[in-house]
Amino acid sequence: MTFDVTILLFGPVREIAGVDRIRLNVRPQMTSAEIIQQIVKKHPSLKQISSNCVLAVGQQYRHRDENLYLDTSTEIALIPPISGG
Amino acid sequence: MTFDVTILLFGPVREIAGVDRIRLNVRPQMTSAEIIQQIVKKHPSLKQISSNCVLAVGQQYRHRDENLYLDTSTEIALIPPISGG
Amino acid sequence: EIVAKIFDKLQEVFNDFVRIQSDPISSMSTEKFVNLPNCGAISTFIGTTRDNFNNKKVKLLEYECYEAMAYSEMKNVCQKTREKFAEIKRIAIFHRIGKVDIGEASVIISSSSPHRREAIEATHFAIDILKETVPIFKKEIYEDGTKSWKENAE
Amino acid sequence: EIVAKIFDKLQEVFNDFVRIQSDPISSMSTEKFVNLPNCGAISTFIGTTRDNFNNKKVKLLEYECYEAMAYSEMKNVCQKTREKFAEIKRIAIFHRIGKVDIGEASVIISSSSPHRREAIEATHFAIDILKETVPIFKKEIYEDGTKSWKENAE
Repeated sequence: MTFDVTILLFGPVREIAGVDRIRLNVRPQMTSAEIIQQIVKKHPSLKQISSNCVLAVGQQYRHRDENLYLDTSTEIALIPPISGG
Repeated sequence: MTFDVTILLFGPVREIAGVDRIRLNVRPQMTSAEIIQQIVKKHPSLKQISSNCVLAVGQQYRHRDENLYLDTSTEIALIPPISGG
Repeated sequence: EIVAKIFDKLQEVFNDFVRIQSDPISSMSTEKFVNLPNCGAISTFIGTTRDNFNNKKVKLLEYECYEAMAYSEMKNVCQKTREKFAEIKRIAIFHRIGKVDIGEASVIISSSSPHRREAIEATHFAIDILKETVPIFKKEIYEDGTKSWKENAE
Repeated sequence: EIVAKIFDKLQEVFNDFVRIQSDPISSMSTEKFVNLPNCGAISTFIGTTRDNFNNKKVKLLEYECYEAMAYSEMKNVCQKTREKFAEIKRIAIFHRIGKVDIGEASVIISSSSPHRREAIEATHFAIDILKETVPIFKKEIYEDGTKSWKENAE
């Protein structure tokens, strides 16, 4: 079973992709690393920056090897290096 | 040879003495400790607080055993514990 | 246990003030919020836009953020600061987004405590944690027309 | 040698701002003075009047000072701070004298530098040195009518 989720993009990731959100087909259980891989597959321009990015799911940072339990309403964001302050 | 100088008093020292300056007869060369002793002799009410005081001569803090060279215009102050900030 | 949790929640609700806005931010607001009669010390940090980076002239900065998560991470900054500095009474964190001109404030943090050491160290700690955790993204726009997304040093 | 001395003097004249006044003091003034285009960080410390001391209710504070020497020692605070934190661009130290009500500021110090650590540590250092060296005297007046001259802890 697969379904679509929305991935939010910010800062340089948004600029490189040229959009501020993308739709991605996912399985209900995936690791953070797998999702980032899927994103890069769909948007190859994000390949280089993706190694410096981290995934936020439900507005929480997730480790690369963390198992994520997703549904269609899960809020996911690809977070580039932060530079607030 | 002796002459009179003015000693400025502040805070609790001023309150205890009841005046904000006193005149003191001094020699041209004295230590800081000797001057404090003279002040206490003239104003015995300052005896207790004087051990927590320090002398400023020419607007500079002076060690108790420092030799001071005075003239009639030398600015001297008996400084109680400070509490700025 | 439950009472402690309720207390922590109230603490957050009433004593932490976090804000993200595109209008200018001012330390008057953060300091007014943290100032309490039982506090003797307020420490404020202001991050301002510098006119240079590696000898390049900076014209202006542009900030964007993942707003919902940035708010939640700013609240986490307050909570972590309280955990480390128990004496802290109030914390205010304001971050500006959008265009920020040279010399203008992009972030302001104020904290208050009965004594000075805690307030100073807490504000220092809070700005360090904010720079490590809050999803805000800064682009420097240089006089020569080039641009660069920044990355906070570890 | 002479050039260095002249430079130090100019530094003092233009980049250190010390002030003692009986009117209220505000961080707007200190921060406006220290804010420079080549600085990315401003750190401010505000000492305010607390409403209690050892469980006694404080009604107000009264400050007096040895004004000429207090000015000279406040300038020394700036100089010592610069010696320890070479990155610091500007320092402002305002101290209020006379009656200061609960919650009002008695002292405000701001410093600025290109990066945050130096500004924060310099302001911390400056308030510590001020409390050790500047001849200012504080009397706490309690709700019960008693009074007490204070002494800064070592």
